[in-house]
Amino acid sequence: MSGYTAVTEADLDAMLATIGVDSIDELFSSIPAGLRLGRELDLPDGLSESEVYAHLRDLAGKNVSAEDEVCFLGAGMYDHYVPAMIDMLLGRSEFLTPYTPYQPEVSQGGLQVMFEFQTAICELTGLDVSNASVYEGPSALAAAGYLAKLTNKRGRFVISHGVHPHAREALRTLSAGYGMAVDEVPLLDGVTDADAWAAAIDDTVSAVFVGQPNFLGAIEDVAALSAVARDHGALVVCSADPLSLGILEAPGEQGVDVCVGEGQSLGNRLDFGGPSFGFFAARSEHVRRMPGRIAGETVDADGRRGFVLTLQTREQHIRREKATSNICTAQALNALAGVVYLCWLGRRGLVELGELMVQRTAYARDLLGDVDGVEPIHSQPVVREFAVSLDVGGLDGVLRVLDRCAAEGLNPGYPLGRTYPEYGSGLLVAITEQRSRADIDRLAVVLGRAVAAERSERAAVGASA
Amino acid sequence: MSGYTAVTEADLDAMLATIGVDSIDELFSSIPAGLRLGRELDLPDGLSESEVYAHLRDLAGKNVSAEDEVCFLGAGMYDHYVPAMIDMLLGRSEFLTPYTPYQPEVSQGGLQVMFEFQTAICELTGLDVSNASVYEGPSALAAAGYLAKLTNKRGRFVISHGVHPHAREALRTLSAGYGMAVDEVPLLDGVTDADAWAAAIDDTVSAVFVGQPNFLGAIEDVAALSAVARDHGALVVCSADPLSLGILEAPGEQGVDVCVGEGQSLGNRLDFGGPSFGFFAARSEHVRRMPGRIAGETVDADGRRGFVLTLQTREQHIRREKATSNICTAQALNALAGVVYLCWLGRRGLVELGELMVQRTAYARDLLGDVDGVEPIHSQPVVREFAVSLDVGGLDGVLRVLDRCAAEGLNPGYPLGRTYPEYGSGLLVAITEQRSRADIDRLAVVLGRAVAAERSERAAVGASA
Amino acid sequence: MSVQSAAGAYETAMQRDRAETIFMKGAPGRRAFVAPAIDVPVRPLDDLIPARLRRGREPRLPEVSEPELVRHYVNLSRRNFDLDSGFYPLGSCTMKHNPRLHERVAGLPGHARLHPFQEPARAQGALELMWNLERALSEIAGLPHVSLQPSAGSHGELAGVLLTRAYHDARGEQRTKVLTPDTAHGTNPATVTMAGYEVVKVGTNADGGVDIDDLRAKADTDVACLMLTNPSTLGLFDENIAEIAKIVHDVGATLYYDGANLNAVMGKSRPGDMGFDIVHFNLHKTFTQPHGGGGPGSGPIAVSDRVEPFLPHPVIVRTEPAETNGAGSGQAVFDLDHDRPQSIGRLRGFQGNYGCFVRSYAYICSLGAAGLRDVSEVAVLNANYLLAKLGKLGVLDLLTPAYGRVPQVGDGEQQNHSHHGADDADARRQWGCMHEFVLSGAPMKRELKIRTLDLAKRLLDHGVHPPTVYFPLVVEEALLIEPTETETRETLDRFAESIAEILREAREDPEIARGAPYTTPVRRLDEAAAARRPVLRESL
Amino acid sequence: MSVQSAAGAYETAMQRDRAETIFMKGAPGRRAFVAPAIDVPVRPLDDLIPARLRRGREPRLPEVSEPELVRHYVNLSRRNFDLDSGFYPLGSCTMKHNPRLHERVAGLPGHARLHPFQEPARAQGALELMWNLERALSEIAGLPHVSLQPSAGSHGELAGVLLTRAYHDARGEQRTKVLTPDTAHGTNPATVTMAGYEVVKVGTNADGGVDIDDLRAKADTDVACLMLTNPSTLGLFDENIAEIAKIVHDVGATLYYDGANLNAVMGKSRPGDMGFDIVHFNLHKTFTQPHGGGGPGSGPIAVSDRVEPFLPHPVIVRTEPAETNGAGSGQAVFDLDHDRPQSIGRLRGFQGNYGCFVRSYAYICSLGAAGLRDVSEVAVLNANYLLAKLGKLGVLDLLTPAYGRVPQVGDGEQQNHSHHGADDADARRQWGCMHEFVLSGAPMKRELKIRTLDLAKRLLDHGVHPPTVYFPLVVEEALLIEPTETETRETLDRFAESIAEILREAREDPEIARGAPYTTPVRRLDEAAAARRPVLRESL
Ligand SMILES: Cc1ncc(COP(=O)(O)O)c(C=O)c1O
Ligand SMILES: Cc1ncc(COP(=O)(O)O)c(C=O)c1O
Repeated sequence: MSGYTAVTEADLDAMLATIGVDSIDELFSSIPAGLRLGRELDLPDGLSESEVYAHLRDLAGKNVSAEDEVCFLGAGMYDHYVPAMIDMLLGRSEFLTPYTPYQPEVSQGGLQVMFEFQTAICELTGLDVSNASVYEGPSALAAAGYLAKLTNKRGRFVISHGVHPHAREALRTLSAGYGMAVDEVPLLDGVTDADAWAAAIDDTVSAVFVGQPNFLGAIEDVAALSAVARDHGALVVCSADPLSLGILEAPGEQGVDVCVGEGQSLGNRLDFGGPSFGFFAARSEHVRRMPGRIAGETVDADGRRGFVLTLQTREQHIRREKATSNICTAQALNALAGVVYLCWLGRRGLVELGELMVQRTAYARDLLGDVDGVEPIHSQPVVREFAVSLDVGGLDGVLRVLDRCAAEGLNPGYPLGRTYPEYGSGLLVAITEQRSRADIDRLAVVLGRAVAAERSERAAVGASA
Repeated sequence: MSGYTAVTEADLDAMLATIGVDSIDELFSSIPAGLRLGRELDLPDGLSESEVYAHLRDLAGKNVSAEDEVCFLGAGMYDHYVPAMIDMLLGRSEFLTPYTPYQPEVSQGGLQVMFEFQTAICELTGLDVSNASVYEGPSALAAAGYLAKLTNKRGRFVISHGVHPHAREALRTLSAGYGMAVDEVPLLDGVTDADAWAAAIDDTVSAVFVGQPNFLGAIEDVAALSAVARDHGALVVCSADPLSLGILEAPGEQGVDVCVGEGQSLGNRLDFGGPSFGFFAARSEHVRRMPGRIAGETVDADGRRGFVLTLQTREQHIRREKATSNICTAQALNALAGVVYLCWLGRRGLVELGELMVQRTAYARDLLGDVDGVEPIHSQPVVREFAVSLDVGGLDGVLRVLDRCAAEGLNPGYPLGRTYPEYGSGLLVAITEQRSRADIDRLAVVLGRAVAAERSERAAVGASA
Repeated sequence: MSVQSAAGAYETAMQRDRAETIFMKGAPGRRAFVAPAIDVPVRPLDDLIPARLRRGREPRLPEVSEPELVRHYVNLSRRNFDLDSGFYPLGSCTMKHNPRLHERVAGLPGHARLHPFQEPARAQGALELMWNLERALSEIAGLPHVSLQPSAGSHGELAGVLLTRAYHDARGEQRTKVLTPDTAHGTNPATVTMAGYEVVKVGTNADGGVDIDDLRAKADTDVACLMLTNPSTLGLFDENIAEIAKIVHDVGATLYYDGANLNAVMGKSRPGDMGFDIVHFNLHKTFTQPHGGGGPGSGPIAVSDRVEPFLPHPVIVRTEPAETNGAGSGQAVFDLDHDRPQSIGRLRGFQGNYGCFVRSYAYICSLGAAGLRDVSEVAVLNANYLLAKLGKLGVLDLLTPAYGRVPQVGDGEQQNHSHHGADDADARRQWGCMHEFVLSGAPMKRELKIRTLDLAKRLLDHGVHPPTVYFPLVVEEALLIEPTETETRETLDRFAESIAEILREAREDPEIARGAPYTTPVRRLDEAAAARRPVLRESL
Repeated sequence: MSVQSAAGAYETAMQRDRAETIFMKGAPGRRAFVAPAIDVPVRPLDDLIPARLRRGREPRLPEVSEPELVRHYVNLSRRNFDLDSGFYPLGSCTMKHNPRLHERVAGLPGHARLHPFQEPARAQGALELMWNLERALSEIAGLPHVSLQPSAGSHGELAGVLLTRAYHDARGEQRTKVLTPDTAHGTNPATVTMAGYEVVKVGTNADGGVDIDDLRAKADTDVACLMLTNPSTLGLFDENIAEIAKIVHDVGATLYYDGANLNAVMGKSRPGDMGFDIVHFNLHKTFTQPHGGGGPGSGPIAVSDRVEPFLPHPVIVRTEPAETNGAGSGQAVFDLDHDRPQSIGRLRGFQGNYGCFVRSYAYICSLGAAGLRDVSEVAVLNANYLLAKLGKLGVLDLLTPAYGRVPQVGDGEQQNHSHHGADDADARRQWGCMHEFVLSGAPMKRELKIRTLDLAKRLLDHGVHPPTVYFPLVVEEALLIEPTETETRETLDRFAESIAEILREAREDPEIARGAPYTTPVRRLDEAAAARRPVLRESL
């Protein structure tokens, strides 16, 4: 018996007697004999806590994490510092172990957190209403598509090629069911091609999607892009990096209807991709078509202020097949980390952190620009991430460069060729407050050395060929 | 301003006005000008949280911990697994951040923990009363000496050479003030020499001290040693390894008056030596001379069961120069870990863990016995630790062997020569539930290789000389 | 004095502290965060980002010191009821103990700070862990292939129905309908709609199982899939499952297993063996990922061979030591395969909720095969014991079990009963269930004039979390009770006695229950008012 | 209805849960711990350890499952008041915010799992950290040498007095007495006795400082040491400290600084510069090691050159890069020096409470020089503000400040006051203090018939922890209030208003305070009964 169950021999006898059966097997008598697994599952034996810890520590040891190397990887998730206070709060049983607040009288903690989260997201995005979280970034964008479809029943989405590749793909996958056409608009010098954008949008378009900053780190002219779409009655969906919004204009001020995004950079760990949270904010006219939980304010029997889950007629457990989404369990704990992180930064900290990233990123961009065999991919303004091209003949060369850098304990960034064939030699470099000037200087040296080595090797091969 | 203080410019002005001064400096006017530090402290500038984290992580990286190598070090502190649940409980603000329970009505959590701790320690030691913790093991033994001195006013202590060297020294240091003579009784085949023991004890002896198991891992015949002392009216103090008490007879059953010990192995981390806790249990006749906090049961105004600090007339804050000890802040949080750990093990687990250690230790002892150049130092029964001698010509040789093993990621044990010149080539090897048979097999191989290498090198040098 | 008037007259400390959001605290200029010094040459912002792209008005985030922030949220946390404090028999949610070991291992930097775009060669531990978890889930489900990508159960459902669509498309079939029983969880029909299918409800028979005739009537070649959970949301195992599978398969549809109730049958019976094509797991239920106040969760899916080609990508692939060309010293090598031409694509970013995988994998390692079987056996034992205990306390006349009557001696099946150990007639059980059971509060409402909601609210004053209420919809005034395997007999006894006590109290004075709760941080909340005039954010 | 009767009639949820120890829970055979399998050949225990040495009756430890264990202690924790939940102005204890960063870094395996007997060559990070901390403490104290070994303040005191003894012994002097002011903390006299000296009390003058004449009278060559804290336990800085030092040094005695109040003067004034020979620090106070419900603490000492030879061993030594013979790539090398012939020896095992060093070192790194000065400035500002606020609320007539009257205009010192900014006479401050202040409840007791104890207990109902009460002993019905620098002005205001409110309430009905507290998990406890018939363990 594991330490998680408590039935002793004495308990078992007493309980079976109370039930009125002779054995536990009898309790499973409703399972037809033919469907009973006549054997033990083919799994290893159980282990003690210290053994399980050792096993999972060994597995962790086979990964190279941002704790082990100087990491300039971003591309949707960023190695920001998670304040220790957040671990403490998320570790509190009171936040960690309850479920969705179906009984508001004993869930005021979680409900108020949701209310505070919604407030912070509204402030960040400049929009009227926010829900209490969805799964993560890319599926949040797809959820915005579904809201648009419910809103205007149109059959076509237009999405910028600058939107995160995973989000573009999630939109295709999840809208396939309700039969949406999805057209992509290419980039020009790193940002959405305005002419192609205008050309792609007509009155059949249900919604348009843009990333801010886009996948190449470039800042899009969201206001201009929105204007075109609004002229055709299409909803404007912006997928934004929340930590850039201390610096960049609020989407709500730029004609955006729905702003979604990946919340990981707000106090959540990298966790190899999840769990994190997605945020989903919109203009008030869309509130009754929003997906997910929403906390609202009310009063109790004695007139005390309190919070409850509200507008539930949108949701699956009430509206079933007519629900505006099927989401049930979302990301409450990760959203808690998000709102605590935003409060930890505070009004000024958010801006200061943004400026720190802008300055260091500019420094890094210039520095790498001077490295042999490293060329900028675009000239657009950026906040925290930028794209360069390495003169190493494509993705394989870039991957070998990554291996060389890894050997020196440094990860220079994301190989763009994995998702952007047109930038086969591309490298996407991200900066956070954890990457000091010294780290950036080292990046220039190590990357420069790796590129040089790769080029001379290819030259050698070329010569010998 | 750090994030820990909250005085804004506006706050400052309002507060100074309320106080009725113009500046903060004015508040320090009572410090004579000549004594004011006219400069900033000569310390580095403050850092952000992520920078401090990085700095302390780098320092941690310069240590080789039991997480980094297979560690057979013991000698007073042991690498037992600390269940994750303990971190969670110790991390709860409610346990972590209050101080000594001076206001029992809002400290029932901490007080009940003390009461439960006292109960568990009494069960473990077989004695009547326990306090709620003292600093740690060696000073606990010295505190027992002070209790003896208060009890019988005699002027001499007799201590077995098998007691932990730090405890023997702490006793000398801390009894020097009240002018105690401290005589040591040597070991014979790893345990206290019974004849020398008998010879050393007479009616001038205030207390005798024995370690169980002793520093060489050997099990002492505590009952026999106590008998001699009791015949001369001396108090018997036993310093015991709490995790061995699931296997070994309870000191309370062996004529011991006071049982003290180092509590680290009960759910506390190694922490390079502290904080941990010392436990202190005694026969009831000594209760009013015990040091430290003691929780007692009582009732509240409505008759509810409750707990308070009691018998405080022993303590410094009431009795001042007449107190039985000067201890104030002790080790409440570490004692909490201790009692939770004992409950986690439970009645059967304590015994099972003890048996696991006994079996693996016996296996390791035999295995090392067969290794060339490794000889047992004694033949006494042991629980979890044993002493061998390496044929490498003394402490320096042993230290070089340790270096060789370290290069292979293994730490074979404690070099006895550091504190027992007579065992200059000695090595003390400890086993915990975290050292599997595979680890022990590796120990035999790695240590064997290192000893062989050291011997051949010395042979070479010898030859060339 | 009645509890109620006392409650009115006397506020608890928490009730006295009125709700104040963090936005109402602090003061301009306060901060918890100290920014690292800007260590690079500072350039004018205008040179880097044109003003027109920059923010006009900064977000009005709170301005608080770290101590203020910590106190706010620590105190807020105390306004939650949680599983580490008391019994939480929320039906269909499997609120089992959350071992802290899982938080520790998930927090190891090698897992927690691993970037999702780290090259597979430098994320071998993570991929090996995911592979091992996939294999374990496959064995538990009795289906060969697993994708860990879905973010939660309903996300898994959506994946499952989209897989079904892809499967039919590939065979050139256009199907339009998906069947769901009227006992189904709301996410099932909601998912069907999002996947572009029409929902067709199937009825429930007298035993609480699928109405076979109704199913036969509705199962035609327009049907793409039947979504089922077994045991059902009534906590009953559908004995006709084999026949149901046959009917569904005969019309070429897929059979989907909603795995929310898997905690009843681990190591006892496998969905794959029952004939299901697609299964979703709720790692946050069966495999004890903490519920976090409403997530995170994780909803891996297991599928049969015919569905495998359409799985979301990437897929984890393992290259055996033999095959590895010098890649790793005799070690198997793991990689992510994106080259999946028939894949439905991605449901989300990256590889799924890895942090949840670590926890659930640790759980499986701790329990092993025997431990997992134990889990289901004790889960079912605890549920049946609680049901029987309620019977012994005479509660079941007012709270009647929905379905689940056990055939008595004579009606075959139970002959062995005659050889019953402590063979007293009245010890013979009347009602049975799997890991959870449903009671109807209809008689209570009739006779005591209190609703299931009132009972639930009064339970709050007894220091336990109420069961799921008003679900499943087919049962009037429903209470869905799932104790889980990690509760002690004493806890189940206390809960049963609380229910009995509340009914006794209500017989004397129903107002007490109707006015409940009294001792909670706030008293009964007006949900209607909240929906009427929605206030969804703090006004600044 | 009065609060009291309501309280009687209505129990809070926590009050309803009567105290049950873990020994009263569980059942035989239950367990949280699963032992690793015995993976070696098992031999009969009798062959390994003779039966007569083995345990007869196993300890009756609890038998509980992990969920039971977690619930027990999580629920128990809620019966504590703590610093993360509210204001904790416990005088002399410096209950400042405990940053969680410190728990994180102390928990890094490189620190937390480092064995104390690890060879110094493989513990360089730990030794470097300790060295850096020693240097920082030395700079803060203004004394050149530091030992981190003592486990807490009183352990540091004992070290200090034993060092004094060693110092005098080395000079062949036999001294018998140690002077302590009557305001001293109890640990001071208790320490003196344990160190084998006789305690001689020195009186307090009208300003709350040391009575110089009394000191002169008692300072003779039998005196080994004067133990002092400055600011004193009255929260006042002794302006005569230089003269006091001279008197003490003139008779060849040492001057010991009890560092419990160091939070008042960091970066403002240094004990070494005041003439102290030995200083102890309370890392758990000034340097924010969490108090843990009564420890762990850490009590490093700083000493002057003449005391250095006697310091406890081991001592950390640093070898500069230059000197290192290839030991480490240009890095300084750290080691433990045990070869200290004049050392008093060891006070305890190993190198002291390293885990506390990590936290306090992190704190010093976070704050830096300016931040530490800030700490003391704000600590003193907050204390003076609270005192002034209480004055404005008219509280100080019933709770009179002990000593600490500020000389008014004219009596020199304060001329600058005439240039006061907002120059309204009544804004001129009457009372002053350093980081804490003492009020006497004597007038309150006389006029309102409630004691300081009653006020303290009633404060519990206001959700704050009471100040230290009945200490220092020289003040009748004393309240020692230390707000610390990490509290906000709002919190100080609320606290002042609570005091005023309680006094107002008591004027109407003193019974309310005398019956307090009402809302705590238990109500006022009978400490006398506990001492009369001590029950010190659960009976099994
Ligand atoms: C029967 C059933 N199906 C599906 C779900 C949906 O799972 P999730 O909440 O993980 O999306 C739930 C959980 O609420 C459930 O109880
Ligand atoms: C003035 C004073 N001196 C000494 C001490 C003793 O310090 P510790 O409790 O760390 O032993 C304290 C703390 O209680 C104190 O307030």
